[in-house]
Amino acid sequence: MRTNLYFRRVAVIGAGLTLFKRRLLETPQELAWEASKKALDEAGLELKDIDCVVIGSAPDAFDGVHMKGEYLSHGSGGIRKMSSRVFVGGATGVMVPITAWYHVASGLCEKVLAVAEEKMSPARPHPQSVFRYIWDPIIEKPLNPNLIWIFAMEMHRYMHVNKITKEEIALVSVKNKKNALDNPYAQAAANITVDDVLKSEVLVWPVQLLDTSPVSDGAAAMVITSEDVARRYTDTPVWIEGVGWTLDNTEWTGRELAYPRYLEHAALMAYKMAGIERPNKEIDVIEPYDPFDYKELHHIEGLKIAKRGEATKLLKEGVFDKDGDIPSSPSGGLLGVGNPIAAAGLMKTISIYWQLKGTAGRMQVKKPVRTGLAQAWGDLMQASTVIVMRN
Amino acid sequence: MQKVGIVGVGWYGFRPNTREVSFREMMFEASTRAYADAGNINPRTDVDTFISCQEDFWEGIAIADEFAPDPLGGAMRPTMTVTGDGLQGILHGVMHILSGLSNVTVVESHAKPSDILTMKEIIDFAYDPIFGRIGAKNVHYLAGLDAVKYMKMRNARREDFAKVVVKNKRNGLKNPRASFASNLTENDVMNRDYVIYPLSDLDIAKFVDGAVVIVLASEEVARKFTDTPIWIEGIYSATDSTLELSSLGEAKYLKIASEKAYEMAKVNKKEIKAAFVDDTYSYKELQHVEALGLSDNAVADLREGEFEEGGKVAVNPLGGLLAEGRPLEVSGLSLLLDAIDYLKEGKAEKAVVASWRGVPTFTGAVAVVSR
Amino acid sequence: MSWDKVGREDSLLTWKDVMQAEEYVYTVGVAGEEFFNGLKQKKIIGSKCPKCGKVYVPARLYCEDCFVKNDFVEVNEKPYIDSFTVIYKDEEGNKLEKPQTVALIRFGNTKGGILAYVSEGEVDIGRGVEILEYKIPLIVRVK
Amino acid sequence: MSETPSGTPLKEEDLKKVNTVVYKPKAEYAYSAGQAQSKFLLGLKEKKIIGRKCNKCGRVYVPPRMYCDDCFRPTDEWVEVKDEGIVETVVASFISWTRERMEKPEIVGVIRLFPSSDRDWVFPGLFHRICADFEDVKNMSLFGKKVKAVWRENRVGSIDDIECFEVVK
Repeated sequence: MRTNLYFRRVAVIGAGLTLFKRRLLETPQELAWEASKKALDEAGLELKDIDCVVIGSAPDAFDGVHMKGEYLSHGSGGIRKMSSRVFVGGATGVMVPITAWYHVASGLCEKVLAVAEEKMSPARPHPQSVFRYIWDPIIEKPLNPNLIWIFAMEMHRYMHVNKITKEEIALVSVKNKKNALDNPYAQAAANITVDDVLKSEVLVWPVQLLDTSPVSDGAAAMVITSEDVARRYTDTPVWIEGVGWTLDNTEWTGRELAYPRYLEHAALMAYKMAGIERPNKEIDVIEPYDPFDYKELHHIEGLKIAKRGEATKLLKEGVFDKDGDIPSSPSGGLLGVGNPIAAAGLMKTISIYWQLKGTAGRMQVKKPVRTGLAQAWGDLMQASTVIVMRN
Repeated sequence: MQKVGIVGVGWYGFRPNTREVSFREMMFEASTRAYADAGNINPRTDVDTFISCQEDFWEGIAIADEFAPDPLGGAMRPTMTVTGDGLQGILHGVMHILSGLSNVTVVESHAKPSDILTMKEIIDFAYDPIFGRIGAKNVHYLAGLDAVKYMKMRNARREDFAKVVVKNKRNGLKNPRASFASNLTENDVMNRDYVIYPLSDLDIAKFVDGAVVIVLASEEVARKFTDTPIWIEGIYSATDSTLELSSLGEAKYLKIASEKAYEMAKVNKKEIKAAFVDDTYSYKELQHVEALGLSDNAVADLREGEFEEGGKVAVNPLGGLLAEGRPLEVSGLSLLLDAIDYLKEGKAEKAVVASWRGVPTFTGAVAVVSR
Repeated sequence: MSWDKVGREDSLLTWKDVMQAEEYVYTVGVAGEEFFNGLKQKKIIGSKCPKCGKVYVPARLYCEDCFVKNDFVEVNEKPYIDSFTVIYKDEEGNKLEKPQTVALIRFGNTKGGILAYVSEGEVDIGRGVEILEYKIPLIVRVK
Repeated sequence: MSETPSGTPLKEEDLKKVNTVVYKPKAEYAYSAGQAQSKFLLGLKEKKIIGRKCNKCGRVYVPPRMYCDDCFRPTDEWVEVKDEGIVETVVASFISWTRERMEKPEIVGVIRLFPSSDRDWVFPGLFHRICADFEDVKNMSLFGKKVKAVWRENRVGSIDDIECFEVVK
């Protein structure tokens, strides 16, 4: 692995999002186009300037189209170009900009449109039923598992090992849904209290309704280019300086769920590339993956931003608030903005891009920011992708 | 483009049924052989990144990439999945290496169509949900539309397609991976009923189980593994448009991808003496050879035997998919294996490998490989 | 595992199951609304790119080259067969009682086209057709 | 950050007012269990939990595997593990896999099977149902409890041949 000095410099110069909603009229192609068009407009480019397209989308069983990358290519501007889709479960959203990074850094591409889309609403009886098929088909699926079982098992183990209470964990949901009030794309922004969380519908104890992010339709896109293109089109490029991803083995039943070791490996890969030794000191703003409130804390520890079991301590000290030392999920995160799986990870990357560019509007954090991090998570308690950016 | 070396190759299966292994065990078989071929490397320490090529609905598992790392030795390492043909996985692997992210990258793809009980409905599920799923009695109808347009544009006849079938199935007889090789005559093919005009069942490659693992290494590192690496000089992929907006009758995706791949490899098309191109349907071989610019009139060259060994360019001299079967997303790597064997037998200096993702896609990848 | 395999039929199992949601309800999208509402009145609705002038059939929300929003237009260009095929057997090789003729119908010099079943008439590339039923796929008759 | 977010939200009842296409997918499979999982399923039929051991690192895989993903070598021998273990984590589900409410919660969790010890970072674990009531999940008293499998009378060679894991008094 070469350190940062040897890599061609790669920058983000545009980003776009659609609304995140429980149900959208647009087809997946139209959603991909809406987000891609906005990203091109912000970058000041036209489609004919783009030479490669990278697409990210999670299970085909949601949108209801097999080989979904081929179907989405049209809406992502991929026609008559190199266009491919990457897929690492929920971690896909951050894998997309990482893939776009190596498309440019390898020299094969110069101006890449990176698009992530998910439409969960077509599946009946309920999108959650599609998650029955993510398990081992022979050993686990016959138990008719619901997706939330695995999160609840991880959350309960995390609470047990680190002696953390549901009241402390609920603070994350309160923080993120409040941050989302400043986000025009948000689906589940709300002013709630810890009490509201503890009174909400019990889904799979210890997970209750307000501990979770909603099912959503939505798309996100970024324009990622080489250094000389970036300098020609903007005087505030945001550089991709660290990328890292790791998949643990499939045997989630055979390991300590309280600590995401695979995320630690992914983070160290990205930190090594970006030249970061003390993440909790050198990173100004973070967007850790938060499909569930406890997961933000679980990931903050895996990212080495907090010691094991101590994320809640810093949370209660306000370190992760919008005006804290290390603002976490200033966008409102999946809990507040929504969770269209692949697009969710890219939305969080875009949030960091806008923070570093200084154009996050009402979501802009107080402190000056120079280094930001976005992280996504996925598969069977097993995958993490990390991207580090600087302005 | 800076060269990237293929330093290890492993495969398992290429049989209509591989009941004795689960798909994970089949992946482990192929990767064990690839790592031995690369000079007994240990994936846990010697490999930087791992790429798997698979699709959920071929596997019958949602988020099927979960199962990629373990059988490759990629657990707790950077493993990712590209949902595309194995050759697109090689393209991503080349980018990992040229970007400086890795020195050694492993690319894998596997297929178990024998596990799939409703293949027709799953292929139908890939068509546009609003305008493409017309409930046709045979889901390969798009190949029929493409073939008829090709026949008109290049005035090809059914006999020409029969020649391709006979050539490839015969060439496959000497290939250990060719379960469908056979000694047929043109009449045998011409006497078959049409399945979809103008194609008979012999004109369509059957599905086959199989797994292939390829070990890639950067130019400086490649020689540490083997002193006879096969070099990837240029590689690119391209996608046309939707069913009704793509060009029928010609393979524009391969035209675009090959021009870029030749430019990267700085190779003149005339130098290429061996081509391993997708022949999922017999007519596709002719259409693809023209799109690759290896023949201005594929029908005429075919009739004059120019695509046999010793002709202008040997096309699928080891049988292609018609002889080896179509292992879903492994198809591109199956053709790459043939190219590597052919180069290692010293039968050519350079070869072109061209894959297509099959109906209903308009996506293909092209690689220029050399000894 | 390479060295440890059994081949005995009864010690190698398979496990039957499915991977399917019960049903999918797809919305046809913004352009689809215009197209399908037009289809109900036996009209073919396309969309025109304000920048390059290309007309897409069926209507698409955006131009695939210019990537700008299209304007919806009614298409009155003549429908013709761009390509066709005849299905004689299904995937398992069973012969159909009545062969099924599928065609891609394009409209004058517009871009794209619509899949159709040909109910009668001698098909060939370029032949004009008459639309008998306005639905997806179209049902057409060769003129 | 551009101003007017795009996208046309729909409520459930709006679906009746727009054109939709309804499609019934068909995706059926006969998954090949292969060497390891066939052995595991046949074992369950005989009220046995079969694992497989890697002699190099000593790890026991349950369900069994023909390869050790850590050492990257073939695993060596079948090992029958006890149908007893320690509760690693446990939850109570009030919704079915299709999200319908369930009055009586389904209690499921991960059981760390013996031979492993509680200091092992990696261990043979089984995801299964646990026979207990919601109170014991809520007060977390189930964590660390010893449990033993309750086998069904007629077994067919499936993970479902175990009804649940019951707390051993």
